[in-house]
Amino acid sequence: MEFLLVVVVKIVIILAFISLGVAYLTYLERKVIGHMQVRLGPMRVGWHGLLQPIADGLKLVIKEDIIPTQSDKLMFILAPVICFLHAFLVYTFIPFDGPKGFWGYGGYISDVNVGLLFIVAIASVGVVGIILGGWASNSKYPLLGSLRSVAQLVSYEVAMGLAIMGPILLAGSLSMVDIVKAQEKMGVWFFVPQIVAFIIYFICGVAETNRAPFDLPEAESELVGGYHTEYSGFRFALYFLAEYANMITVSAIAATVFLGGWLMPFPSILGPYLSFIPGFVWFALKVFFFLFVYLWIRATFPRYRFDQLMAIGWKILLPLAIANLLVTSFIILYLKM
Amino acid sequence: MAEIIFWSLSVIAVIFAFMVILSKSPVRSAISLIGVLLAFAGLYLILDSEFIAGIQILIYIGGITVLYMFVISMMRFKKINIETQFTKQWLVAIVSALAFLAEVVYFALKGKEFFKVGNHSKLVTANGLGTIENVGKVLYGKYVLPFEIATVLLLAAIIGTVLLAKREKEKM
Amino acid sequence: MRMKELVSKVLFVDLIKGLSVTFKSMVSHAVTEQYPKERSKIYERFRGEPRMAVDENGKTKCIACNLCAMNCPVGCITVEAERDPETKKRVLTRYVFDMQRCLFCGFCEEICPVNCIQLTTDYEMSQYDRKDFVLELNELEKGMEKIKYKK
Amino acid sequence: MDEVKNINKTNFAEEFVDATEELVLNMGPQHPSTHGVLRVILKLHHEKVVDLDCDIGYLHRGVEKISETLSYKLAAPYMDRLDYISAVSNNLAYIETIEKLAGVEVPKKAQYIRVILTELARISSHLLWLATHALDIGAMTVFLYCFREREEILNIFEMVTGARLTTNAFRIGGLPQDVPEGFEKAVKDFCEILPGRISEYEALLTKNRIWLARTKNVGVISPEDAIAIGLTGPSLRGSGVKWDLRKAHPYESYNEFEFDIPTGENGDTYDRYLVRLEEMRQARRIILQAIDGIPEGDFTAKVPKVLKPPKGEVYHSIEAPKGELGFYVISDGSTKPYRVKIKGPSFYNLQALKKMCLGHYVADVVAIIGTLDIVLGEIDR
Repeated sequence: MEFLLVVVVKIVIILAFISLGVAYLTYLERKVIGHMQVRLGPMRVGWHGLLQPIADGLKLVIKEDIIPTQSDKLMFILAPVICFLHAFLVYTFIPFDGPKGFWGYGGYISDVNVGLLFIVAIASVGVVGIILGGWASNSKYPLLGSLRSVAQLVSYEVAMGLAIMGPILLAGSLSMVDIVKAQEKMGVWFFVPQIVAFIIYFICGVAETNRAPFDLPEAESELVGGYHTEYSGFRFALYFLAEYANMITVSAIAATVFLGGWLMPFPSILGPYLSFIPGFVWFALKVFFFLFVYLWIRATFPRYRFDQLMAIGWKILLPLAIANLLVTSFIILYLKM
Repeated sequence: MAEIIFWSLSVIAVIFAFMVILSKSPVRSAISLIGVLLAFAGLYLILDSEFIAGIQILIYIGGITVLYMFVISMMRFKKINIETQFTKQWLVAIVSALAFLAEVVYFALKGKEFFKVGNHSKLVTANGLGTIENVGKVLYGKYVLPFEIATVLLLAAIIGTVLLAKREKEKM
Repeated sequence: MRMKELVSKVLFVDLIKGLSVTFKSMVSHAVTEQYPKERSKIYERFRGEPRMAVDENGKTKCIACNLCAMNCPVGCITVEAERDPETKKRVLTRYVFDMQRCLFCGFCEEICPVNCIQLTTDYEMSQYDRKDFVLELNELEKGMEKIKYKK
Repeated sequence: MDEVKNINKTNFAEEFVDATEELVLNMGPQHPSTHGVLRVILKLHHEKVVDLDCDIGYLHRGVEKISETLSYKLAAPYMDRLDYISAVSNNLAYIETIEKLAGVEVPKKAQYIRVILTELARISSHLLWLATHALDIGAMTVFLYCFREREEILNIFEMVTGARLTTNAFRIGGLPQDVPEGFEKAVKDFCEILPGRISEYEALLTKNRIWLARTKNVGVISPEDAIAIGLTGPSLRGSGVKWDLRKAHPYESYNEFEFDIPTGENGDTYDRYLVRLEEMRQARRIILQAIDGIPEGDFTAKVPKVLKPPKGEVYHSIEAPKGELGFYVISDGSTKPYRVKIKGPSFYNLQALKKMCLGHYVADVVAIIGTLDIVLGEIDR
């Protein structure tokens, strides 16, 4: 019984934290990109616009909910929900802290022996929501957007999956917790021996979450809004939140698999001074770093064209990922022999 | 507990399966198919086969069904509606469906004698049949030849598809 | 040369150059003016809200010569006048300025022989109602009623 | 919609091909990157453009007809609103045409100030072009950087002419008034910061692999085609044709300044981008020469209050930021023109859209509309 209670409390805490994180990620994005563009970003609601995400959320909720008459209504309603659900479901498997974290209760909801596989699998279902939304709108721009997004997500998933294989081989496990433990044991985070996989993973992650410079499915200068052109109000908010939740997911996976999750950097040097900081703070810092790079990239780069995007995915990233996998496995085999 | 989950998942799977063949719009069929596949993934989880469940979701839903939907929405299929649901082959379809049903019922009743399920279920509880290690060992140990043959088959299919797609492009 | 290009491509030199520009901008000072709180400098010649000048007695300077109405490309000025029977001078009876049509070209200001109509540096001219844009002489002398931003 | 009826007649395979063949997509008139109310009807095969048609006229105001009902002087503010991004250039073209018609000689000082203002307008127009073009391709930061610099130019316009956008800067015979104090300093300050800022854009775009991928070999047009279609301005020079009215038919003492005409090689979007960037630098060069050499004298010539040009007709064109902007005015000897015809560069440049777009992707259509630098106010007039 106590086990169940602990899990429920953890779910509530993590859900609340992630929801808040997603809301304030939009704030962070507007502030960071604003300052990069020599603007200020939101300043009016609250001190330096700190209440802006809440105001935005309220605005979206009370806005008129429009369902196009020519749409497939059930699917139109279902699509953002699918997207949203899968974006948040993933956090079941992400370790925010070690087994001793969260004051002894374990810093994760569940540790499955194929956790990473589940994360990738669940995240891949989210695309169903996107294509469904594009199709159900029965409009041309959303259709083009959803077609783009499917082609993009399916092709980048392959390279992404192969890129994560490298660290998995090093760790010898698909469990997120074991991967971090392996990094602890090895003494060096996996982004050092797996630098190629790390870069591939990050590029694919940007593409997977439809962020610039791979934000073709929702490229506003070409497809107006892509798959969510016809969505408004709360349903749009669901898509919006799902996108940002996905960003956090991808960053969390990167932080766990490549940057040692909840581990402290340079434990031999910093260990005596900073050991009072709980693991999830380090984890949050690492996630924050990735999110910042996301925003930084968005503020800087132009957008790729669709065919170029596919070419990069299939002709550069995929062969590189396979080569990386082969080299890694040969080295492991050699070391074992 | 496991029984309740098993039966509810089975019922869900059957209901969704009916929706796959009965719904008017192909996209709804595809969505129902996702429901079926998710229920299957749940069934695999009861059998302690997490790896198979994950792969089920990743490949079948994240890959194949999404590609179905890709094709469907590209063809703007919506215009073909229920009229085409019953084609001239209905007689053949019913006969083959009945035959298949009879087969399923027969094996469900007599299956134990053929397959000796008892031995396998022991293996499941002992080693975890669905874990990656076991799957890998079986796939690359005992069944390496069929596995390799299957890969060659898939390769042939890929090359064939590329050829077909290329020819169409030249025609344009 | 070819090798150098390849190396710089693999090391993302071109992308890092761009990233450094945005990062530098992030830590530099923003150029935003927070409008209702801060106001940008308006130059003297700015052509904004129209005003009619008055003399020291508080009477209008307008001599009803009609030059401004004739020099308006859109015809947004209407001047009505009648002759005073005693002094035989034209006296202004009504002056209407339709701000909805105004181009703010400044021809009226330029042509006015007594510097009566002027385009001031006031630029906040929004109204809720279209009829509030049609200004009569007294409104032109005082300046139009402003909708204040409240917060 | 014929496909719907034909389903029963044709077999499945044919229907499959039919449905995937073409998709008619309406881009605009309300679309974020058609630069105004341009409507482009695209026929797509997947995402490739098979056919394209432009639908214009959503912003038609009848400027040419209105000018016939107004006296020569009063039509000038309307010309601000043609190419509202570089209002000063339009003003110059119209005023010069009238001056040519009426035979007015403009004092040197006014000419120099006119040159400074029009070159500033050229920079501002190119900045806005770069901003929106980069935004169309997805580089959103360049947009705001360019607006930061454009703000400085608009401040100078406000200081000199009294308005930021619809400047109504010039009068027949010269300027409405002398330049204010601090003008020289403001212009020089701006010229000081400009090169650094341009190199900032270059760091963000010129060598960027994504920018190169998106602009190289996109929207290629050969010099022959460009001349045949009637492209002018940077769009023409991007194809390698060295044609600039400031050199070919100098007006406003442009022959007294030293500057180069940049040209491209391949005639693609990237070359036009480089040409416009270089034009900004050259415009700065002209401004610096002009601001140092402003002669003493009157700012306006003596012009009769009621202008009655002699009977006759005149065509005069200048090198506006977007290309050759020409005015054709017929006078019947009265105070109002008999006919005013405007040759706007955007209208001619838009004609190249189809030729450039066919066979490219939807995303390229956006980039090509951007690279042509059209303004709908000038196309629809």
